[in-house]
Amino acid sequence: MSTPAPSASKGTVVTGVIGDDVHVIGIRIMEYALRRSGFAVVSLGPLASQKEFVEAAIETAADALFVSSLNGHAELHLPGLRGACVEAGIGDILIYAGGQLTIRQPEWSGVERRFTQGMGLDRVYPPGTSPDVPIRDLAADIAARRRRAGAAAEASE
Amino acid sequence: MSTPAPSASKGTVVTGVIGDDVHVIGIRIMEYALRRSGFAVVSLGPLASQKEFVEAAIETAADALFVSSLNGHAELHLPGLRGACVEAGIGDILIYAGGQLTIRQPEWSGVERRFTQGMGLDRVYPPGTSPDVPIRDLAADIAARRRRAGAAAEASE
Amino acid sequence: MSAATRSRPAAAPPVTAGRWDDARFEAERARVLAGWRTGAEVDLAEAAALHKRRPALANVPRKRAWGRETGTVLIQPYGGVTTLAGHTELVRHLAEVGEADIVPTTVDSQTRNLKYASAEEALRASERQGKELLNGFPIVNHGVRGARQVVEAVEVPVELRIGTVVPQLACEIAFAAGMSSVTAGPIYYTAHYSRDTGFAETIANWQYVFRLIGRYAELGVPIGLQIHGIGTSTPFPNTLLGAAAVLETLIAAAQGARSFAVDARLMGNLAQDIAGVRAIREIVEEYVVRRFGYADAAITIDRKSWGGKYPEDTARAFGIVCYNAVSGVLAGADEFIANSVQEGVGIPLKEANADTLKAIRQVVGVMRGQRAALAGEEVETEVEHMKAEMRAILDAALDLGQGDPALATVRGFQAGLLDIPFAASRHCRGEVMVARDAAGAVRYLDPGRVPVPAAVLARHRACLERRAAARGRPIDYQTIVDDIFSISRGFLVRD
Amino acid sequence: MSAATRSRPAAAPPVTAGRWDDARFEAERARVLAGWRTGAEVDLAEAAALHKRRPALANVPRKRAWGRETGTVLIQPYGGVTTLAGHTELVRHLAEVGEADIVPTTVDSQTRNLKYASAEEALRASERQGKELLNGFPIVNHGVRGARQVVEAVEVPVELRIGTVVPQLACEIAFAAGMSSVTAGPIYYTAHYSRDTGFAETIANWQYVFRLIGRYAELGVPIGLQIHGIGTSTPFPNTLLGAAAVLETLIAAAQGARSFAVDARLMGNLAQDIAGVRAIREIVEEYVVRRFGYADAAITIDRKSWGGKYPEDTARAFGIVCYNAVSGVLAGADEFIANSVQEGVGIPLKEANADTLKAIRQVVGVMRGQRAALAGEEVETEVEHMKAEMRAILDAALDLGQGDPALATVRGFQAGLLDIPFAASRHCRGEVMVARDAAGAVRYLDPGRVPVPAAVLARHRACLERRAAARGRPIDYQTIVDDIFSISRGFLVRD
Ligand code: B12
Ligand code: B12
Repeated sequence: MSTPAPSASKGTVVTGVIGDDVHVIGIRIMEYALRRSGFAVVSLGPLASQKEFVEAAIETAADALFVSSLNGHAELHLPGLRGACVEAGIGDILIYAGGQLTIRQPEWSGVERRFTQGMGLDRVYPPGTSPDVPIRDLAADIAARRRRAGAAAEASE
Repeated sequence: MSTPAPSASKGTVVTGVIGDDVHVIGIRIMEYALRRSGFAVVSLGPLASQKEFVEAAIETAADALFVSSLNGHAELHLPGLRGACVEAGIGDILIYAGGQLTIRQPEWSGVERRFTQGMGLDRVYPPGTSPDVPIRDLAADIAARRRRAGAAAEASE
Repeated sequence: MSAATRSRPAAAPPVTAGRWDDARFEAERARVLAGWRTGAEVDLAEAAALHKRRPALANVPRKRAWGRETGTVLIQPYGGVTTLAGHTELVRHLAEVGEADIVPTTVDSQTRNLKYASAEEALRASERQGKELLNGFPIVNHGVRGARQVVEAVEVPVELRIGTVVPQLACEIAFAAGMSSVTAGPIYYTAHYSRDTGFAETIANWQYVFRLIGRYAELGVPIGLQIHGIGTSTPFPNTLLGAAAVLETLIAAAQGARSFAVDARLMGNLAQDIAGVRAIREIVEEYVVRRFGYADAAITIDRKSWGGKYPEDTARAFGIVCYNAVSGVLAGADEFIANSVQEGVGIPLKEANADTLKAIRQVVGVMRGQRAALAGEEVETEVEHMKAEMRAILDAALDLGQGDPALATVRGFQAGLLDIPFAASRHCRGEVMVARDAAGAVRYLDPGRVPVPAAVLARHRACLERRAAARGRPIDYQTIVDDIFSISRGFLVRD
Repeated sequence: MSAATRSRPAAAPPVTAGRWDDARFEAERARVLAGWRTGAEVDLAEAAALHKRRPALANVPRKRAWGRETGTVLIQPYGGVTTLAGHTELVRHLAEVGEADIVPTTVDSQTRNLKYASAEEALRASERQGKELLNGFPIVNHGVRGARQVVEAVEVPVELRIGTVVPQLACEIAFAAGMSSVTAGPIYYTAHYSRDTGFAETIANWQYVFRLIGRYAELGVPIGLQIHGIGTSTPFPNTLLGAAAVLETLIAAAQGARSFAVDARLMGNLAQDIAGVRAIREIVEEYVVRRFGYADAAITIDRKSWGGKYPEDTARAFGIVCYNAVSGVLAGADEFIANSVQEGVGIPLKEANADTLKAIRQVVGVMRGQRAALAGEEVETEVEHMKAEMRAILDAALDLGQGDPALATVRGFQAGLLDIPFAASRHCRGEVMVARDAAGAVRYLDPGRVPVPAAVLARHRACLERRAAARGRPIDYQTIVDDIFSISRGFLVRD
């Protein structure tokens, strides 16, 4: 596991390929792009369990989980991840998923709904997503949260 | 126009590619196969009109017309051929057609009906027909007609 | 009509490649444009202005020159349907989804045979029934105004595709509408698109078109030609194509045409097909540019896919299409003229046609820069033999024609110096017989009267004997038939 | 358990390629077969009898030998779905419509990770919902009885396809069901199908399978291996694959396996890809047959298509598939392992999978007998350099391993003599960096610790410098990323 960058970073992301999946190329490219954009990356690599994601997130006070899945088994391995985060006390961590989330390619809007509304992920991306798109989204989401947290802090002062 | 073979032949066939069509390769192969099977062939070649078919048939007392069409215009050039034969007094001549009789390839049974029942042809063949099939059919059709003619002649004796 | 004219029937002008004088062209032009009501829509000056308003790369000759300069391989499909709406939609789809570099307008065969009235009937019936009843786009019936809508529907240039011995009016309409190239010319179309018309007559009819192109050139508008030579749709030596292509190019150049995309056809043996592109390029340049001095002629070579029978199975057709693409890139072809993967089925759906272009584009893309990667002795020998053979044919024919390419054509075919199997025309002797050797390369079984050099012929014979020996059966007519069907059945030779 | 055993924990056996003794195999076997209830269905003697009742060419090694003898190029697709009905239907379609020479049974990734209980759940859910929910065929859950129905559904032989570090039970079931080959082996599957498992452990797990194959051999039943070497799914030098393939083959041969179909992967540059097939064949024969003396080893080379990202567009994928076929035939590959034209979409529909085979068959058919047609200096140089490089890697690794291929593997990876980019395993150093040169050939940007001979490396560097100079930008990490996507975008390099 690579060490997280200094906290001067734009945020910390735990990356990995979930479940029984070894497709690691896409997430490696994603990691490279994240680092280049100033994020700290905690890389779990392939075959990562929900437990590993949650533990790494706690340990590094991560802002987000980047969960990759290509082999068609995302629907076997993603359900329960939000719940595990909630149980571990990091229920509001950002969870993004990408790769090829289904067997074959059914209509994307249905897939998206299943993974966001259905499983409580924040954002999911279709195959062929270029790294800049999720990175832009992440920066925005983190900024929004920090603003909200700041506002909440101010309000409570 | 090649000269018809001696009457010892199994029958005489007028061949040609009808209308505005120049696809001559298929009918050349057909002609070669007909000759090898003992038929006399009267070859009109490409761009042959209905009139040429009828005149050649009369001139050579042909048993059959082999009309080829590939370029998709068979439905423009075949209607009326049976009528022209009837008018010329050779109304019972066998008329076969082959090649690619339609634009694209709609369901064959419908095409077949349109050309046989609809236009009065005796037999039509789908693309990719090997020469032996129509040659077998032709031998049988001619034999049947000769038997019928023989029976008619006997009956009238 | 004066008694004098009546008594001396206008003698056919002598066969010569000489440039038409203006009087002849204008007289002929009046007759041509009167051939159908839409002829009246043609206005040369206005048309030239239109061409000039279009972007530079919406012109075929400029697009081809650009491709050659930048090393970009161009891709052009076939395609034409009856109605204006259908055809416009088709070219737009081919350009936008298929990313075609040049879009086609293939003309139906009623139009090719001047049957404008029946084409009109079929066109109206198509519009009524919402069906495409003709096998191409009846451009004369659609007229300049209709054809312009096609041209304006796309950003890429449009090439008219018309196999005919009477091309005049269709070309007038096409060029006036902004189309900037046409498939040609007199030799190919006499051999394969007519039965009785003689070479001399077709040459004159096409000279009209070439002179019209000359006129456009004088007005600053380049119009291109795709030169077919005498390709045929059964296995045949590309040398025959190349020799005839030189003659067609010379005949066209004499009237003022300058942009030539010359065919080289896939026969299936990779080494031979690579050699074919190279040898044809070198011979056309040798004769047209150097021997006949057309220093400003722009010459590109396009790789036509297999032109004979295709499998009905689309997946297998993808195999042929992509194999062709590989061979074309390795040979350094400048352009692909792409039969669709539905070639064996019928007039292709636009989707299948665009898919074909995408597959070719993928191959061309992956192979970019790999042109020179492979060669070898076999290719070199083949190139040398092909060039020697084309020179022998051309020199003999030009000799007979006293150096005039038009006369050389007419006399060359009469004498059988130029010949091809399975032609539609009775003016081709059809004495040449061709079969594949054991590796599928095309060889003379019988050269007829074609003056194939002894060394070349000896090699061809030896190759065929090896095939005969290997399978223990002589090469006969049945072999020729088998070789016609072989590609559509999934192989080149299977003994 | 005795106190003695408890106090001295069973030391991991030393890493060696030495043949397992029967005791070790039997002890291990009891454990393996107890892994899931269907293990009880396995009966070696009965299975051997079953194999012998099948027609000769329904056996993979015999089919491969037949292909090589008759010069018939074999074609095998990928494919596996969850349910028995679905998978049986799939292999039947691939055999009958696609005319596959060998049909696959690709196993799902739950099974590959020994998650039989979850596989069972997904299998039952699939049956209930009439959907295929797993990414392959859960062969252990279907058991010998189920898998036999697959084998008996077709006349052609079946190969088990399973990327895993724990192959034992799946192979037991497959072979007992009549399947006669499996994809292997320890190096590829450690690098790409696991994260933590070490090479030593995977070697032991696969030695079990190789010994099982040895057992079948002793009973007169040949079972084949498809050897992956260390191919990877991004651009990489096939030399790394070849060196690792030699080690995998030697490790397998030591346990009694004798039929090896070794991969060579398409990277995209035709000359280099042709050289790759030739060089790998020569090196495998050199080491396995001559240096290590397995004179009765049967070695064929299969051309795997591009293994990285594919376009989603099926038409473009046809371009890749057919281009691969051309390169394989030119290189003299014995077999194609064919990614479908829906590779970029998802688990392929059986129709698209069969269409892929038809396109390849068409190319192979048309190219039959043309193998030797093209070569050239570029290919020859590449072959020589590749062989020199593989020898350097192998000799250094075998040196470290004291001549034992298993030990050479473990120590070779530790030392980075063997390495690969983008592996899943943390036991690969991943120091090697690779980019394409201007013609798309794969070159070392950084060889890491791989002992690439100086002359080879110098040529690689020069090639990359030419690309950098041509585009006026250095080759960097972004280039590596671009080169991973390039084929799926329609080209090899576009600077
Ligand atoms: C390479 C590959 C492999 C390699 C993987 C090597 C490795 N170590 O990574 C190997 C050979 C090992 C492999 C194995 C298998 N594979 Co595979 N493989 C592929 C292949 C060809 C390319 C994947 C790839 O590398 N893409 C390139 C990268 C750069 O793109 P990417 O992963 O999409 O990532 C980008 C974006 O998606 C995004 N992204 C990715 N993850 C995330 C996560 C987040 C949070 C975000 C925001 C973005 C993001 O960013 C990346 C950069 O732009 C695909 C087919 C295809 N797509 O062409 C099949 C494919 C993914 N494999 C598949 C399967 C089924 C398997 C196997 C089960 C075997 C089999 N049945 O064929 C095994 C599974 C083994 C296992 N235990 O998982 C299927 C999946 C089926 C489905 N989903 O419908 C595919 C689609 C092939 C197919 N058509 O059947 N495979
Ligand atoms: C070669 C060819 C040409 C050559 C013809 C050369 C020549 N002189 O013969 C050329 C290049 C000149 C040509 C031109 C055109 N063609 Co064309 N051509 C073909 C092609 C590729 C092969 C035809 C062929 O030679 N087949 C081989 C022979 C041996 O097979 P066959 O003809 O089917 O004959 C066998 C049987 O059918 C049977 N048979 C044939 N006739 C008869 C008759 C009888 C009575 C019987 C019993 C049996 C029988 O016996 C033969 C031996 O087994 C086909 C596509 C394909 N099928 O692959 C297109 C095709 C026929 N052409 C077509 C078209 C449209 C044209 C053009 C209009 C141009 C255009 N738009 O592309 C022009 C038409 C010109 C004109 N005036 O007719 C279309 C027809 C569309 C349709 N029907 O839907 C096709 C299908 C291509 C396509 N997919 O668009 N063409």
